[in-house]
Amino acid sequence: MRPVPTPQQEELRAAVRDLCSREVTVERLLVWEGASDASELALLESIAALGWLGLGVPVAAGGSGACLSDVAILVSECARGLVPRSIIGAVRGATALGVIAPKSSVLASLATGDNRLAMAVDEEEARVASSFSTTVEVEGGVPRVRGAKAYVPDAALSELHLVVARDGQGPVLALTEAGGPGVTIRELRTFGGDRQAHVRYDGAPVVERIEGGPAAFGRLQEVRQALALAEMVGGMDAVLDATVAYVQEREQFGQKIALFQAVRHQIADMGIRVTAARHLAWQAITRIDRRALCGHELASALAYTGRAFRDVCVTGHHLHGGAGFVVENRLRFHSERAQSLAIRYACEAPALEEIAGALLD
Amino acid sequence: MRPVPTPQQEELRAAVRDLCSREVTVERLLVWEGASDASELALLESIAALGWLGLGVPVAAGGSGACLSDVAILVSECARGLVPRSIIGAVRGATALGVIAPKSSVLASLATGDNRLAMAVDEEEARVASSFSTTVEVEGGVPRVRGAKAYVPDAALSELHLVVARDGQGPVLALTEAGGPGVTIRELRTFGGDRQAHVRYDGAPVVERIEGGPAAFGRLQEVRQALALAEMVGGMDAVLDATVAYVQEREQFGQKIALFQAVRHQIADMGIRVTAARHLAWQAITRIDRRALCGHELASALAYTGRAFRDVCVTGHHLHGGAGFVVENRLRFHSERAQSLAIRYACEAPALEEIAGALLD
Amino acid sequence: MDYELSPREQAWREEVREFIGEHVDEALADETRQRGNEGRGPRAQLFLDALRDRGWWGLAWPEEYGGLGKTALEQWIFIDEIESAGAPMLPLTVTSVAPTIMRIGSQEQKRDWLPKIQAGEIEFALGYSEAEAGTDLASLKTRAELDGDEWVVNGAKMWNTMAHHATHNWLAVRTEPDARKHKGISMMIVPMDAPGVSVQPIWVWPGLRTNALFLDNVRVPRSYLIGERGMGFYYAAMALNFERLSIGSIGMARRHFRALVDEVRRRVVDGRPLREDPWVRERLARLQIEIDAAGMLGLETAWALDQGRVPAAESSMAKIYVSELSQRIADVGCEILGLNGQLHADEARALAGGRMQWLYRLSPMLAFGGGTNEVQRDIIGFMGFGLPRK
Amino acid sequence: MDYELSPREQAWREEVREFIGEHVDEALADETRQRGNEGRGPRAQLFLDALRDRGWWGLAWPEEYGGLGKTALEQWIFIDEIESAGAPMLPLTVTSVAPTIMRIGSQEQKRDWLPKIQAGEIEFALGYSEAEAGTDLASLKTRAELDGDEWVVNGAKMWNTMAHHATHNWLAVRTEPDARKHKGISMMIVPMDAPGVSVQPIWVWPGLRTNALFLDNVRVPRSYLIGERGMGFYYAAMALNFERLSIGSIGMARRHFRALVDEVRRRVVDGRPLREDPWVRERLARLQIEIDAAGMLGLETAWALDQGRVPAAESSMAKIYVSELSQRIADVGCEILGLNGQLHADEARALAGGRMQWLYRLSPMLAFGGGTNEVQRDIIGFMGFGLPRK
Repeated sequence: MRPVPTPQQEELRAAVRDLCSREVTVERLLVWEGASDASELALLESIAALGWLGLGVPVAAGGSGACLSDVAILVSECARGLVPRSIIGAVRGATALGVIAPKSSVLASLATGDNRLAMAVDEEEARVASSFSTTVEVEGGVPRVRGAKAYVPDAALSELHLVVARDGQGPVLALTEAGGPGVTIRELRTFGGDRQAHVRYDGAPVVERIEGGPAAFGRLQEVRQALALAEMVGGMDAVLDATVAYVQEREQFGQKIALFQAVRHQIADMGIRVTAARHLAWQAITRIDRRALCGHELASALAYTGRAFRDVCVTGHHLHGGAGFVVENRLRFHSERAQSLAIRYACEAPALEEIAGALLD
Repeated sequence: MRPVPTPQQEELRAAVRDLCSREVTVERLLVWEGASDASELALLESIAALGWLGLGVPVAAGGSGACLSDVAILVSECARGLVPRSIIGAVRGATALGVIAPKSSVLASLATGDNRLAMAVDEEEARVASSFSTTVEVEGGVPRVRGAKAYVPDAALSELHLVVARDGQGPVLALTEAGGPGVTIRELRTFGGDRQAHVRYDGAPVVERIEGGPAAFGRLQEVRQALALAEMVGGMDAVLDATVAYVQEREQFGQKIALFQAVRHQIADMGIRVTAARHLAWQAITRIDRRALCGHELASALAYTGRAFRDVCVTGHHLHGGAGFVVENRLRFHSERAQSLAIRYACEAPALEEIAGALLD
Repeated sequence: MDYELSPREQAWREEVREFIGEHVDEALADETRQRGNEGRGPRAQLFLDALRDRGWWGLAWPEEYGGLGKTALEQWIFIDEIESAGAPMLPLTVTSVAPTIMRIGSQEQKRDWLPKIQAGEIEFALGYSEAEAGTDLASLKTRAELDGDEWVVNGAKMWNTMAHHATHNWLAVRTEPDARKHKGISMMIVPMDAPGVSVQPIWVWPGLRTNALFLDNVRVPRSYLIGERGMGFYYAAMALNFERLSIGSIGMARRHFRALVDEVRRRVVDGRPLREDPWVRERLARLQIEIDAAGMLGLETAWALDQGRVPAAESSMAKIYVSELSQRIADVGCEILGLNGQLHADEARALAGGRMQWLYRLSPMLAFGGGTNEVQRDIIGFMGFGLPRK
Repeated sequence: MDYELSPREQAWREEVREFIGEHVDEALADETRQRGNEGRGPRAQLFLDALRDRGWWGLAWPEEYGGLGKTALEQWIFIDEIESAGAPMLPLTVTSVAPTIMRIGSQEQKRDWLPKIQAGEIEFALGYSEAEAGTDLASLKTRAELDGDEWVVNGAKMWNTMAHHATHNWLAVRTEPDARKHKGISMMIVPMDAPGVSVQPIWVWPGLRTNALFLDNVRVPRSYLIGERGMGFYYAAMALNFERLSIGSIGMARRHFRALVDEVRRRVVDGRPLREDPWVRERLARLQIEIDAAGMLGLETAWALDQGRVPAAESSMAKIYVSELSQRIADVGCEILGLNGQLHADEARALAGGRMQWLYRLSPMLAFGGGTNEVQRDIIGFMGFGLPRK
């Protein structure tokens, strides 16, 4: 029992924080909202150079071979510092592939940042894998992907796509080239300004098939969710810190607004939510890391953390008032990510049903 | 649009309030919690003498022929003043029968208080009428009731039972005599100290069968729910008033606790809930009265008011602290009724499902 | 007790609905959403002209000023219907500035300004808040000093939303620096083309523009101070009174909720109608209950106004309820729509018109703007329940 | 980051569970519930004796006093298991009074009192609160004046829960009337059989008895003032520190929730298993999440204690969470059980042992007692986030 980072993790954290304070300025955030630019690529390169893209990639594949919890520390701190989602996505892609396919031939290129991996999971009309309509089938001796994936993060920025498809049995995982034949990418405007796309795979050839079947897919989901928890916790911390600072600085009616009991109590309630969420999240992350998840605890952590992050953002906005509402304030970037992460990784309904199932069925 | 009582209703209200302030003392409440006593009977007789038992009974049957809204005013004020539930139940029984069977031969005796009517609706394993197992069947030329009813309020105090049963088709309503053959009453200890019982009807003869079939049952439910709304609103008002008074009287840390913003804001939130509930409830009551309910509005009023009453009680207890926690404080009687009324009349799940049905199906 | 509209009120509702049926379509609602605070589009202008032709600009004005003198309940019906249809609301110039001038202005001031407002020739931005004086309006620092027959105005205003389209600003300024802070403020009209007035855009999260307004030795005639000197704080409070019905209106929330419900009725996910999902059913039913409750609070505010009371507590209740409920609708809406809920409103595939994410971004403002919900709760305590002030 | 129990902690948990398995049955849990505050029943006495024989009374005591010096996390495990099993908790005499005496008492005082506590010969009621000094403890008025070698105590205490069974009272009294109010209080032991001590029962809503304690010229030896004069307020705060793990423990809530879940798994309503009802599933799942969250806050409190910190903010968080959650469990529980949920626990047919309505009545006390949740939120603001005090 040691619900705080190790000294090494604290070092990593400090390094990320330092990088963010230098590189992630509000001016850049406003630019990155529109499109990737040179400064975003430069930041990606810096992060690659620090070895962070390959942090969770096995040493044999050119990475650092760190555990998932260490990668989660990195991701959490990147989220806190508002590192572009495309870069967090690159870390996520490399880590996920590192976990489910530690011998994949493309891993080395992900660790260096030469390639990026987008994960094409969701479909427009399907929320569970058993409803996916995308398939992998052998045509003319070559396995090919057919189908449409929706809301694929960074699809156009990434050289490789990891597509979750079906082969007549369970879900299978196939790598394709984003620039290869049969891949059509249509970018979407999302309210959070991240870069998602609808992707059609019309017989796109499979570069590499990930072995492991449904278990590999299950593990992929766990890793994605673990890193989403890390992102949420990092963002939540940032919002709480910013709000605590603001209420001690802003004056109305002749006093710091922190002196109003109603304000203090909202901070206290934010604190409770953030604290509980942090521990639930890290407990789940560390147990995913050591493959020791029990029962409903991932569902519980996701549902609680997703809700808490959004609620904390709402309170943060409320206490910031107009000052937090201008587009230049970092707060709203966190609020966008809160909603976006919750929608993708922490939907309440399936989590509740999983927990209910564990309790009652 | 006149979301306040009429002058006549205000007069009735004042008369009830006056009676309660004289007759409903804490000492008596503590006695009545254990069992009916002479003072409770005397209060029943006073109320009967004032014509209030028969307020909603048609003039032709010896009542005052007032509308349901007027009865609701009476009930609401009785609830506010903590008139024993058995007496509110007598009003409810007479009113309900007056509405669904205005020519019933027993009405006159209910209006005078010579008889009381208990309503035997719920069953242990059934929440909806279509699952009721109690039947009315003709045996030896006489219609008889067979089955078990659960949690029947005031079953042992009442001379007559209105039993909701089935006759092979929809629900039917049958009057039986509580003291007649084939009726076994087993009283229950309930946490609210009201007087409920399990009742077995083993071929109890039907004294009178209420015509109107399922429609009459539907109307019965509406009337019961309307009066439950009135009870809830009256109780809620009492809790809010008591709490507002208490926070202006209690001092801690050298000041009235009302001066703490966190306390004030809890009062404000109680006020919002009570105000919204009051209007939702009275809108539903008045529309039930004029048979003009639209869509989901009764479900909405019940769900909101039931939840609000319980929440307001919880906040009331919280702000009263120890002072409201002693058995002699009226607050806890209201809290008991809040839970009891919500469980019987304002369950959330069916209300939500009805509303969802109206929206989506 | 009676919760029914009178035949006259019912007829009025029908009349408003009919008007809306004739003049509002999706294209107008889309234009209104897309323009945000970027001034009126052509469709909105047509709509507002039609409202004026109908005499409805003067809906809430006393009859002596050519108004219809509608009751508060009738105004509430109007606001509810307009908002619920997604049509543009009457400008604050008409609903807030004009009625204030009618009550506090001199005969001359009324003669100077009201006809121009009635003709739609001028439009005001409202300049109350400053960077350091938001909820605490009485602390404002923008000052005006008399120099001969002219006021010289210096200072800066924040959240001066319509400044980049308005012809004039309706400004709260400190004219009595030595008086107690509530007693030192006056209301003043400043033409936007006066030398020394400048506007700087401020973009806020929902994609809306507002402005900072800078006043650098701006000179306006003495007569542009409206009403009495030093009474500005109370005039601002009076203006608030005219907005009580709007700030607690549930119309907009209901419209967005309806769009969400419509989408749920249509949508199929994982091969199953979304409306069969128990979680979706439960969430939507809960929101419906809350919408019903919020509606009653608005109705009570209107009714209290018609009784001649200042429904401070009632309108604060409605404001709190609607603002907090809007946030919940947005949250539930985003989750129900799933990943699609993130799509920008301009994406053709965005379900429910992309409104849920927009409402998610807008709602915080509803809670902290227009007097934070903390202040509203204080007001409820003081005014509604007689709790002591500090 | 690491959330796993160490092998030693895991073994300790197993040991506690094994002990509970041997010594706790439904009859003991029923007796504990039925007796309320009416003193220990025979089964509870046996259980507590067994705990003492095992040396577990000294679980949290320093080793120099014959204690086991268990870590906070180990104590937390113990509390969690005992509560979750519904067994009687160690008396406050053992968990709160004794450790305070160990830290503040003179050698003589320790020699006088600790062996009797260890032997179970004496038991204390805790006399802090007064009618006008609840959350605001420093305002207490009960006073003690030196008269020769004796203190003369006069005043009244409220919520003196164990007074009618205790042999002694552990009393906060004002001994320095001229000092500032926090500095004028001392801790004193008053034998219950001293002339002038009287007890009046107070019954509270959940059916529990507590007492008012009256002190009328009660004389106690000078040496019965424990520790230093005027330090009583701080000693009370110290005692609170020993209770931090208990007040935020989720064990009881979890036990009641488990009883509810078990009942749902068994029950059939309208011909359909209750566990298939989507509303029931949703409610229970939400409660489970909250229980998980509350558990983490308790764990953090224990961990922080073991780091040598006073986890004021952490334990306040846990206290708020558990108290508010208990109310929700009770509400959901009552509604799920339906009309049966109203049955008194003594009715054989009462589902889940009639616990839901009992918890409904008990929970308000959890929120206002032990320092109201308002004060806890203030503490979180000050201690957890460095917000300014008034």
